[in-house]
Amino acid sequence: MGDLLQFTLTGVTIGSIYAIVALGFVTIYSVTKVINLAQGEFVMLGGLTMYSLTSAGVPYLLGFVITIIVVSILGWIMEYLLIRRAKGADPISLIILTIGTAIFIRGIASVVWGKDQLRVAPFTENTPVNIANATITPQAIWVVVIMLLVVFLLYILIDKTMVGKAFQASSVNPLAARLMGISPKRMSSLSFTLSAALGALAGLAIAPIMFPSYDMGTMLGIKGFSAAILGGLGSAPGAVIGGLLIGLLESLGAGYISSGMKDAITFSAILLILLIRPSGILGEKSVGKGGL
Amino acid sequence: MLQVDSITKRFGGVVANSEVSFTVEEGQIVGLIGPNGAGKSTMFNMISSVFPPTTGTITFQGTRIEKLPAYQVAPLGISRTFQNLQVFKNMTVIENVMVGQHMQTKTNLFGMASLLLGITRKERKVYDQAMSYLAFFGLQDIFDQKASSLSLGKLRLLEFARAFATEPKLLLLDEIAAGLNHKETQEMSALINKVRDTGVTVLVVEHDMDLVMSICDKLVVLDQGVKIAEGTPKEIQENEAVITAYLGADIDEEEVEEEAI
Amino acid sequence: MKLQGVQQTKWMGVLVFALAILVFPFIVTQSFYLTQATFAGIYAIIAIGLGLLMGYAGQISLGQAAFYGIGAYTTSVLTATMGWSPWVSLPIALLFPGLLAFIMGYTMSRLSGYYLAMATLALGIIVHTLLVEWRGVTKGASGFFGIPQLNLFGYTINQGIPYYYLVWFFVIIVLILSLNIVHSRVGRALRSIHDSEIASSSMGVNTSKYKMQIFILSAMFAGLAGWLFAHMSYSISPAAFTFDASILFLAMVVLGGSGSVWGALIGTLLIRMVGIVVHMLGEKFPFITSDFEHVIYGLILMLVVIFLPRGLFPTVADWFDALLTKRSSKKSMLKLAAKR
Amino acid sequence: MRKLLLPLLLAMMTALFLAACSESVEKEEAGKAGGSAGSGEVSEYKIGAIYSKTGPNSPLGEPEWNATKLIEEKINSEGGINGVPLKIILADDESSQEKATQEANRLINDEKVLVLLGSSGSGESLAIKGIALQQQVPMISAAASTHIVEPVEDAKWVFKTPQSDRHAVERVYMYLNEQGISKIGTIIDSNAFGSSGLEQMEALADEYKIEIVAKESYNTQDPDMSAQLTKINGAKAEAIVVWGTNPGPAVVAKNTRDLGIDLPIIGSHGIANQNFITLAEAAAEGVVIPTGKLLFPSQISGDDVQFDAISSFYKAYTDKYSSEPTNFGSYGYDNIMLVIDALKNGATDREAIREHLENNITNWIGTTGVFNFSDKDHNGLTADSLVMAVVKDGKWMLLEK
Amino acid sequence: MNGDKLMEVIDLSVSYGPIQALKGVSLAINKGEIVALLGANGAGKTTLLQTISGLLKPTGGSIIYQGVNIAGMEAEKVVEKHLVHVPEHRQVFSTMTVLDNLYLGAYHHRKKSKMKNIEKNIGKVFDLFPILKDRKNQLGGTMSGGQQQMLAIARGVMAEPELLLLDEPSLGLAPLIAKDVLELVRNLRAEFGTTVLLIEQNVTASLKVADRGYVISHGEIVKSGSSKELLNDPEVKEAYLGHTVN
Repeated sequence: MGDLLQFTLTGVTIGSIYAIVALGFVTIYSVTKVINLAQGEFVMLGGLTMYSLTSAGVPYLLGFVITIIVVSILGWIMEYLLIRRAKGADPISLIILTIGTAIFIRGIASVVWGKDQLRVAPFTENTPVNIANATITPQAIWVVVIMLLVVFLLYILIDKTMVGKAFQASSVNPLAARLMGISPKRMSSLSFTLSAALGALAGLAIAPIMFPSYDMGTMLGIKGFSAAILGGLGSAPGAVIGGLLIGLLESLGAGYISSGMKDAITFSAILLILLIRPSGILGEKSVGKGGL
Repeated sequence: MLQVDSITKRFGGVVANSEVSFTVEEGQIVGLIGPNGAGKSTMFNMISSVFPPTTGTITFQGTRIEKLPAYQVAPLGISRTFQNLQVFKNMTVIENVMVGQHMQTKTNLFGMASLLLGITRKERKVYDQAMSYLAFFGLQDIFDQKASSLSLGKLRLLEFARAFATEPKLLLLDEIAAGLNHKETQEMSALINKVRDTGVTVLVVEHDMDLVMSICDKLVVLDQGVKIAEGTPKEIQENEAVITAYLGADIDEEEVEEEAI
Repeated sequence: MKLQGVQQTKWMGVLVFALAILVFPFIVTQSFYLTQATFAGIYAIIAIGLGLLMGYAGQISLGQAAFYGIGAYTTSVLTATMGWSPWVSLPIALLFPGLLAFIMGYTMSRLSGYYLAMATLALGIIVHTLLVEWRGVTKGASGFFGIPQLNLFGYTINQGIPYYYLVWFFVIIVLILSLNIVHSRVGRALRSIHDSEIASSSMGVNTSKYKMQIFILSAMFAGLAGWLFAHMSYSISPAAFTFDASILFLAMVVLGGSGSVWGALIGTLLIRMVGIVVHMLGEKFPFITSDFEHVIYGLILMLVVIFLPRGLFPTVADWFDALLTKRSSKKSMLKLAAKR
Repeated sequence: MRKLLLPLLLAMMTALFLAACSESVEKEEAGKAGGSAGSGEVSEYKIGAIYSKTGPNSPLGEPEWNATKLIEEKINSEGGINGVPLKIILADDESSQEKATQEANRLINDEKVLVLLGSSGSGESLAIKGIALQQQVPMISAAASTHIVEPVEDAKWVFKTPQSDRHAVERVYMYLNEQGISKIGTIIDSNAFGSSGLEQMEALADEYKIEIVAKESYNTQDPDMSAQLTKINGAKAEAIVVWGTNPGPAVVAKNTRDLGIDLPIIGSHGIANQNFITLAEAAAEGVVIPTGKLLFPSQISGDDVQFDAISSFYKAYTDKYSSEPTNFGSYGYDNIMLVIDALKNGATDREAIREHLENNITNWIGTTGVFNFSDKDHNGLTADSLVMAVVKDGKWMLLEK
Repeated sequence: MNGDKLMEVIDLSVSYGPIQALKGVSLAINKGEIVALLGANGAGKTTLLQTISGLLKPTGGSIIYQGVNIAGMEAEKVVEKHLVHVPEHRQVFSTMTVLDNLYLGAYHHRKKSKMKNIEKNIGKVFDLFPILKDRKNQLGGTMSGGQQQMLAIARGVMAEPELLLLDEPSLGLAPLIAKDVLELVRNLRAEFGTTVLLIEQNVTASLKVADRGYVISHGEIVKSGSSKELLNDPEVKEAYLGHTVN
């Protein structure tokens, strides 16, 4: 029983990381219909930028803020220099474009930060907490808290502010959105910036848990993408469910079946779910043309 | 030949077609007309199996076709053109027509792969046949041009030729004259008649009333998803409901209570 | 027989290419470049298959390395563990990837777009995990070793010139097969799917059947490449069949142009050359490490998608066409007139 | 029209290739002039070394690369071997089997080297092994896997200097026996290093009366291993053996302590470096590993037979480079020193060098250990060449018996 | 015809690829007028509206609105000038609520006017379309065609238009509601002084509402005049129903 709780806690922690990354995918996808496979690279940049700042003696909180700003700007640049110029390309090309960007960013990062894993201090004192025979570290709690916070803030932003409505609008019906004075281009920029900020936040949260290095983005990108797909592209609650599900599948799979096979188990489960629900758990059902 | 029986189609909360029925007899040219938003294209897409109706049946020569995928409807002898031009633009004119002849030969992928000697006699036959189709539509001079380089008029002809190359029994023409000038439209009318004379039944959706009125044997008029009239062109032009649909009645005088949608 | 206005295999091109392949070892005698060229050939086989899949069936595969790996491991196990002749294991090394593709394609037929990409990605990861974990058969992550070499009429096909010719012999076969497919009735149908799926299905083209067939074929090509790779190497390991490898195959196709068989081939060669150039620069300037290779791959992918969305080969081909048409338009007009 | 285009493109590509090659052609000419592969008058001894200077194995390859360069310079500044200068061609395989294959072919066929050294990783070494056997070139690997030299009938031309993972496992098991621990839980990196460690742990378990009660693994980039560790703890293991290179073992150490599991943690020689301690911080304290002695030259006693070799190499290395040589530096050092031994003794062609290595290397003192090659053993080491180390106050310390 | 010119379209041409949809169209709208644009399907009416609102780029000609040439200006900029286009086929945000749709209508002056002003406008809109108030939390796409049309117009009104381009507002509406919609157009002018350019299928009804009309055919203006003149013109009928069959 204690084991089950431990596996669950671990699964939720890992799942929360995937969920934040997946929310980054969703933020961009729901506005621009682009899948940004460089999302994991934003996470990596978040962790490594924080490392540089803290080792340069920048106060923790300030470093936190600067990291998010720096990575957000990179996200904006990516949209402005690349995505905007490839608008209208088919999905295959867009996937390849973002993969290219990811490889490029990773290459640059390996030159800038080297290839060693680096250590970033946890947010707070990191003495583990004991809950009924299972333990969880404060940093892991932070990860879950940040995930919930991100979900909450995204909810507020999307559902309660004009910008959020504009996000949705330009995704649902770009033509009508333009007639309302919403510039899809600016929304696209904004979504990349926001999503990069989310990535940076994820990077900050997990840097103290897993030692960040230039190549951490690939794995996180793949898992985040999987979570977003599993949840149903474009659905934020879906991304969270997908992320947590993958985290739990991994940790329960490792715990009860085989740790070596955990990826195979997880991805087989994803395939199975897609077989039953070809557009993910909360995938968007096509609403039709909304009239003729 | 074609029997459309109480077809209804909904998209989300919107009803595009409601309980529409009509028939097309062999050898006729039938026109499907109606003001904008009447549900003509939706009906057309259902007949050519782009999507299935919500309820109702479509029968073609005794076969129920409303639930078949498009590639299975084509072999039964139904072919169509597209309003928004779906030519294969990266292919040449003759290649477009040769795709139209797809059903007339049978070789699978692996069989084709193993033909190390290149073109077979079959391919030559298809090619010659395609050439004759092009000649029929007056496109023989531009057979080797890329479709993307053609003018609108030629593109419409090409779509027509491609659909004709499937050797259909029923040909569906979706706004085949849209965007054409007067002279081109007249030529198109002549072509449609010529095609009918080869024994092909034709169903047209058309905005150009001159064209419709001059070639059709029978017209079916839709308005707001409902069939409001059916008859010869002359009958239709004099039909009050049709005039109202197109020009609008004076609603101050005519209190209509029905909730249309 | 020449059918004007119809895309046909340019046998002259294939011939010239085959000749170039034939003489290459006589011009470039260093073993290093020969090995590079041999690997290029193996990858070209995968890239051509992937190019068919992307350019003609309009599908993306983020897990092509899985089929490559299955091909390589199938033959390794059959020959090294079970003692079969490599020539007998060849059909099995093609069959297994094809079968997996069939199952995959069949069960996943409801998926499309990004969801399909996800499925292929998952397949790649699952297969890679199995190669690592199924230690009883695959010998695990440290790799399978002791794979026998190929023998032909009593001669061992060693790495170097013999294996180079063997690999490129298969490349030429794959090339001809692919060109035949592309320039046949089926190829036309596939090209038409790419332009307008709705129109081609209304011409009676069974689009999903053809997509499935191409998927299977591309998996079999990858299996062939795996077979060639395994019998060239003494050992293989799962490290060669990762997500990164799948991405590299994608890069080759995108660079060359996915809508053209030649494009995939040329893309492969270009990507290999980038590697060589970086390597050479690295010898002169020590600060240029293999990391730059990745930076450049990334850069190429970005630039190609933005500036040459159709890939290098079709774009360049069109430039040449335009150039030649301009120059020879008068000539050909005269010719046409003469014909009539 | 395209008919014309194709040959044109091809011609362009061929030209490019030719341009690319011209440089190496010159090199090859020079190599031929040296004629090092033949007998008779020689102007230099050409040795090829393939190490993974970049890529995931770079922590291994970099010190090996540096050590090799160091020795080349030293020998040549001393006037070469019997008056003949040594020329070592270093190649980087970027931790990829494919690159290793290409480089091996280049070094053997284009550069006509006498001996092939490397590579750093087991996978790369196995890939090269095939070529060395085909081309009959002696090869000395710097990688761990026992499969590189076993079975020895299939490894006629292949030797290796690092302790095999078998030795490392034996050493760990010896330590466990000393400590009275018999039930272990293993957690390995699912890469080649980890799985080959597990293979040996399984193979040797009976001999040392060790019971493996849980076998877990992780992927190098996994963020958390709590699930696996919980399982090991639940299986009543008395110690955790983690087989991997950074960062996995650091995460394992941290997770173990965070979970409140106070089982002893035994690592592999893969984390015999300071970075492990930097990453794992406090959780690293008390972690025990088997290692070569080069990890802490200052702690080796003066009467150790290897003392001179280790301390002189350590000094030369740290003088020239600002980093530690680590155990991997010692493999690089021993590899090239073995070749030099052969050359000094008049074995100057491929066959003779192989013969010399197999028959004349007895009680040969290297930095890794004392080697005894024979036609039955192409590794020539015993588990005794390894010592146990423990993390104490943020430093690796020799664990006294 | 004696008010200030609010907008003047001069010699406007537009092409879609090989199709020339507008061939030098010129027309003018005075402040406070309601102008109907008549013509058969495919004549170029919608194209004209889309070009004015910036959705399409003209290949030639100019659009002078309040003294400024807005031809080729981005649609999202045009709406900031209070030139609002309610497009054909409703184009409501189908997966968003009615209320959100309305808020988005006011998007372009989210900063200038306080939310209070927007709330006030929403109140007014609800007065005009009571059904929207009842369904304010329903998703746009789940409503009937007629309700969606009302939502689309209401959303346009939220943008506080000075010139409103209405593309077939009564399309798919029951006649009674269609009548309401057209009456609403008059109310808008009465209340806000909104100028309206209207495309309407129902020729008779729209000419009753409009002051003037233009007839467009094959991308060219073929006739213009006061509503009364056009109502009795046989050519108008012919433009819709084709030449009389003999």
